[in-house]
Amino acid sequence: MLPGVQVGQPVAHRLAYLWRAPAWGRPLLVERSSWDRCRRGLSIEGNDVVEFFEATLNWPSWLAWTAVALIQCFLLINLVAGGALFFIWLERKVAGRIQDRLGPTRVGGKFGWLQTLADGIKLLAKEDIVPKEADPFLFRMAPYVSFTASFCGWLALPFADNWVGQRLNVAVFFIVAIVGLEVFGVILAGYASGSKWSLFGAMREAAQVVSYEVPLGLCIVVPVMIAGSMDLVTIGNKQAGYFTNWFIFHDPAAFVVFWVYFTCAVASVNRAPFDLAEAESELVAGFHTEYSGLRWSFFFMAEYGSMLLVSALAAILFFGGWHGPFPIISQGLVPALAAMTGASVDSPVLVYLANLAGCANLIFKAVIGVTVMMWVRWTLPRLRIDQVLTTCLKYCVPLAALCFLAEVWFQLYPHTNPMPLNRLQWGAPRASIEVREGWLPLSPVSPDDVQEAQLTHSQEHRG
Amino acid sequence: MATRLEDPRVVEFDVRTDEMLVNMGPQHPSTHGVLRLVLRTDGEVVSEVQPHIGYLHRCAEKIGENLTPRQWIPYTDRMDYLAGMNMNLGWSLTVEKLLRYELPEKARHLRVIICELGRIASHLVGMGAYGLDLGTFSPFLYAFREREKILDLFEEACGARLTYSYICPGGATADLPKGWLQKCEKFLDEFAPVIDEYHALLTTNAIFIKRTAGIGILPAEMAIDYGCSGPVLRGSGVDFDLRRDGEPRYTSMYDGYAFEVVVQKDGHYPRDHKYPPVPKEAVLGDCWHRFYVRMLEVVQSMDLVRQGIEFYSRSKGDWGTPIKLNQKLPKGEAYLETEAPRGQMGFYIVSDGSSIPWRVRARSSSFCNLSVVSELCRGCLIADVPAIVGSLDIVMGEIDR
Amino acid sequence: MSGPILLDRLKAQFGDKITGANLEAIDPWIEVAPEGLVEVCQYLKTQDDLQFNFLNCITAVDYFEPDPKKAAKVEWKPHIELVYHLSSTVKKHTLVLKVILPRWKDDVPGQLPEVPSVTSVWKTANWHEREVYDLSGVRFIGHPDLRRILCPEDWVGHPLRKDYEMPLEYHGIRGR
Amino acid sequence: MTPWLGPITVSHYLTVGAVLFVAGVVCMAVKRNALGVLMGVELVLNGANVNFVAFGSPLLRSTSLGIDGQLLALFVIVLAAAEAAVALAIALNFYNNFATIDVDRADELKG
Amino acid sequence: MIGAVIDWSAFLFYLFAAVACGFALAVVLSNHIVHMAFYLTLALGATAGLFLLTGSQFVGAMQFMIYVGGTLVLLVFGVMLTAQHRFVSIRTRAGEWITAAVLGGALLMLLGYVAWAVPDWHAAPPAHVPPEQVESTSRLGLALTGVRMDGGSGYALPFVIVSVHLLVVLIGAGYLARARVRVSDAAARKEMP
Repeated sequence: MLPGVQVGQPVAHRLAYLWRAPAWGRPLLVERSSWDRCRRGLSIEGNDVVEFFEATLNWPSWLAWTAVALIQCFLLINLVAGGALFFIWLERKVAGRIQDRLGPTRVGGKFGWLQTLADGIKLLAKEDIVPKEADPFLFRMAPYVSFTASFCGWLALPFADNWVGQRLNVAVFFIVAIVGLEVFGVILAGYASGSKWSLFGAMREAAQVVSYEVPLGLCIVVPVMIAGSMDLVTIGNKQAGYFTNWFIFHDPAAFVVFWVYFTCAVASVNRAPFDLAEAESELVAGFHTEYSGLRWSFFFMAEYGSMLLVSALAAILFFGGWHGPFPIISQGLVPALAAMTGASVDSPVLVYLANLAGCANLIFKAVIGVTVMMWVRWTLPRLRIDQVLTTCLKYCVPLAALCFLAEVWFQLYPHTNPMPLNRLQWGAPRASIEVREGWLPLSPVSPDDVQEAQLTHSQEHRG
Repeated sequence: MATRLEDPRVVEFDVRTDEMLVNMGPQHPSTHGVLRLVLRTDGEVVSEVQPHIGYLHRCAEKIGENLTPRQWIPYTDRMDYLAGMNMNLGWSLTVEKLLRYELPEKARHLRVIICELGRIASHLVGMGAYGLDLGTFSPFLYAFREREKILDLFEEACGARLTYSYICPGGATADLPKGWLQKCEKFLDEFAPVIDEYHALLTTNAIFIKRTAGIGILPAEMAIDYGCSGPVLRGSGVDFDLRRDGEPRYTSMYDGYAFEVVVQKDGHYPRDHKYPPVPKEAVLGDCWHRFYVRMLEVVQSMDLVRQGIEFYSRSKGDWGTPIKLNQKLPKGEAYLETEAPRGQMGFYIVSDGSSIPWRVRARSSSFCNLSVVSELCRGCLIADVPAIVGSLDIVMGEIDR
Repeated sequence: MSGPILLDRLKAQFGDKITGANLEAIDPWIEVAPEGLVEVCQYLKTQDDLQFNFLNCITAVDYFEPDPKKAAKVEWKPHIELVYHLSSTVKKHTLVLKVILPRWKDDVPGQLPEVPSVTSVWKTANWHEREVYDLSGVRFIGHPDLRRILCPEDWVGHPLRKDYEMPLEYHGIRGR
Repeated sequence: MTPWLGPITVSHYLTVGAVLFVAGVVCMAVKRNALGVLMGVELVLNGANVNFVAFGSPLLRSTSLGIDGQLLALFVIVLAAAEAAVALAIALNFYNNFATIDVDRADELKG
Repeated sequence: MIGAVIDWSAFLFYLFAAVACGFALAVVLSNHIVHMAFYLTLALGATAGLFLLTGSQFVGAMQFMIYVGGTLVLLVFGVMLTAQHRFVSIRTRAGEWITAAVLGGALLMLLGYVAWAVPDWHAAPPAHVPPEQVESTSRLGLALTGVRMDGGSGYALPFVIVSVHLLVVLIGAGYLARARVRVSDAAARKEMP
């Protein structure tokens, strides 16, 4: 008997449960007050790796937690740094192809795989210059502030069902807030450089990012409303099944708001056509005019890290996250493999495999998002600062607000939703009515329905 | 804010921030060489722009007083180094005017072909670099891809890719090689569809229009008053092109050629029906119109090259004989302006009867076109400065000489 | 408007301020006295049938032979000629004006000769006059901003003068 | 029980809050730069917020304020943002009129 | 003993507390206004960390977003708009320092005493807390709209008041720092204060 499935539940639901993988992590059985508080302060779920260290290796609890934290940090920082390496190479390749040339071809073989690494070594060898007019302390701190902010967002981003550095129940909000912090490093850099061009860059960045946070916040509310949760793991899991379940196809408001989100995300990570802070034809190099070597590359790592972060966030909020377009590509692997091998659907190996596939899905979607950003960058001219702000205040904000209101409408009157694909809920179990956290049933329903819904709800909560 | 910015009297806005003097250049990614613009800014609003030139001054005129006219030709190459052929032509015609030399028919058509190709090549750089000024890189490389093909043709004709010294007083240094005309026609056939790409990437691009339409408006009277010429003048709606309105010695070069001056008349460009429509936001004399005139002139030049190829292959005789290196010059003086890609390029030669001129003078179009920049940039935003300077399409080699 | 008629008309209008002409030259020219320059230019620009609204170029030609042997053979006295090339974008005709100036004001070497500025007539004269001032050493009276334009502000001498010698040193850089 | 070795309690948070509060008050008192004073105000508000949140946390005390603590903290944050906007506008206006941001020189009562 | 057991919960608290208090002091002691803003950012960021530790995740994220991301950027913006070199550091007189230190020390002692005065406030925390109680975001949202699950009163009225207040502030701030156009006429320039 599968956990969480009761006798007497409709067969369809029991079958449908197969589509959803059991969570990799399950609540800890042993209560240890201090750990528990710490954990519950920051996270909801327990951690199987900790359990493994504690139970199998007999490590003390604090050591297990420390080891897990270090492993997670190691993985994430490698993802960001390695991502920057890859994306800089990709950017040069994409730019090259768009511009009818080859891009890097020599270092590391035919495709110039190692070009970025070679550049990185060159940057390391460069002289570290602090201008005479600069404020040395802030000048040195600024790149790290930027990079830290960009990196911190990754802590709350899930890569697959429950594969997350720190599961927060306000993860979406947290990530958007953290992405906004990157601007602080840029402003400090611009101010501390003691160069007029840098100051211009910093001023523009401040004005731009502060204003683009408004529509960005409005945009993420729409998928949050559809999912009824700010927890990214829950949001991702609500889109299980076929691609028709993705939130971008949920209703017209969500479809429109994705484009607004994408525009605002491009603006808030400072990519062309909104890269005014470093507009090379106007401000020399904007806020990083005076930077060289490793410090400069930290800004770049932050930029590419943020690009990947907002793309991954878009993938989770609108494109099903770790769920492939067909269930077989991600979570559907579990029952498929189980049927083939005869293993239990609960087998950790299968779940692990499915999560690995989900992780690949998510990263693939995020890379597509980043590639589109590159495509945009190498195609469009740059906007002027007043036009950037006009775009934000005159188009993005009203559009996002309108979508927000439309989404409220579709939540209240779901039958008016003109995108019927989504109502079929192919390949994913859904109760006929969901009781959401904090949402009250809005239409009279039979007590049976409510009970069933609560059942599904409690299952979701357990994993 | 935008409507107020257009008021020329407005120089600053509160919050009171102190004015800042910023050097744009001489080393700056958008100044087209070593131009230094001193901006007086209040926040993002530029209240005054003061161009400082001379960083590339090489005393070309003084050198001209010590060399014979043929020896000075390489120095003309280095004036507008993006259109060396047209510079050669201007100087050659001036010397021929002083010598009262009559050119053979074939040389005339050869010069038309070469100079119009030079105009295309130059406008391609102007277009690509303008995209670069506005923050888009790809059109630049698309433009250079085509420009390289023209340079290949030039290389085949004269052996050089940038500083040609091909056209010289008396004709050209050599005839066009065998098979060159076919290659040239092939290039034109390949090039024609590419222009649509440029229109898609720039001319009709919404952001491009936002950045250029209504920016840096140069009224016709001001353009004439400041001696602006070429696409800058025609972009302001002044119907003036030396190929049609110049001296007979120059216009006779184009005898028999059919072309229309690219200028907006009654709200229409000559080729309006075939090319992207003028956007609503565009005002005659703004950056967009200057850019558009250049784009249409590329097409016009392609037509002229095609006609030139036909005339050239029909005409008999030789391509002219270059004058002797130390040809004695008659006493007197001659001034001639030609329509170079960037405007009216004038050369003035004074001779005292020896083979070395007494005085040589080059009147460059970019020099006058740049002088208007402080008028255009008053009250604009910092981001508009590269847009305006780029739309004037200056070459510092020509300004500083 | 052909040369002789225009010349007669200018002579009738300005009298002795039109000091000479050569209508047989390749580019026929009319010589104007410095004091009458601005009036004549204003007249040429504003008359409906003339409309010389386009100042192409201002050139200074230094007539001076530094080599004494050759200097004995020349038929002119040392002087500076300012050449104004005008044209009209409306009437599509051209005109050359000349102004003859002494090489030095009051024949004191170092005192630049003076001529009224035509900036009030054509704005483009601004930069052209600055260039002439910079390279040939002619002072334009009434110019709003007469500074060097191509040479550095602290440069000594006017390079297009025939007796100009490159300085031996400029800020530690060897000149010749 | 020494405060260092025992579990973290509300009192620990209150101590942090007290330090922030006092730092803010001192900052308001000694800084002559208007923006410095503003920063002091932010610190004071944060000290208060730490207290609200600590009292409201169910992890620290079983008889906690509950979500009221967090709600009050939210209101404080939002109002602090509003206050910062107004104060900044005043500071800019002040700077416009006096070309300085030294509050000690704002003792004359004129616009 | 640290070698034997690191209590991460306590360790994180002490870390964030030290950062918050340390940089708060740095704000007070620094004379450089931009450095002050930078220190303040770190102090407030660490405070957000403290909020997360108490389980108030929404407030923590809010602190990041509004305080650190919004208010402080605004503040630095203001600093850059107004601070020329001569205004960057305005020194405080020594007498002021002494008075402030004495009064501040007294206040700190008083508050410290109060913090530890009530035994219930430093009694051992509950060993087991059901997760529903920690997870409070949806309850916060409902409370702001006036619905309370636990029987307390809702916050609809304060919420509306704050919203209106924010609107008024927005307009007011915009009015105070509005763009006044100055014209290049010399006469108009003279009339300006």
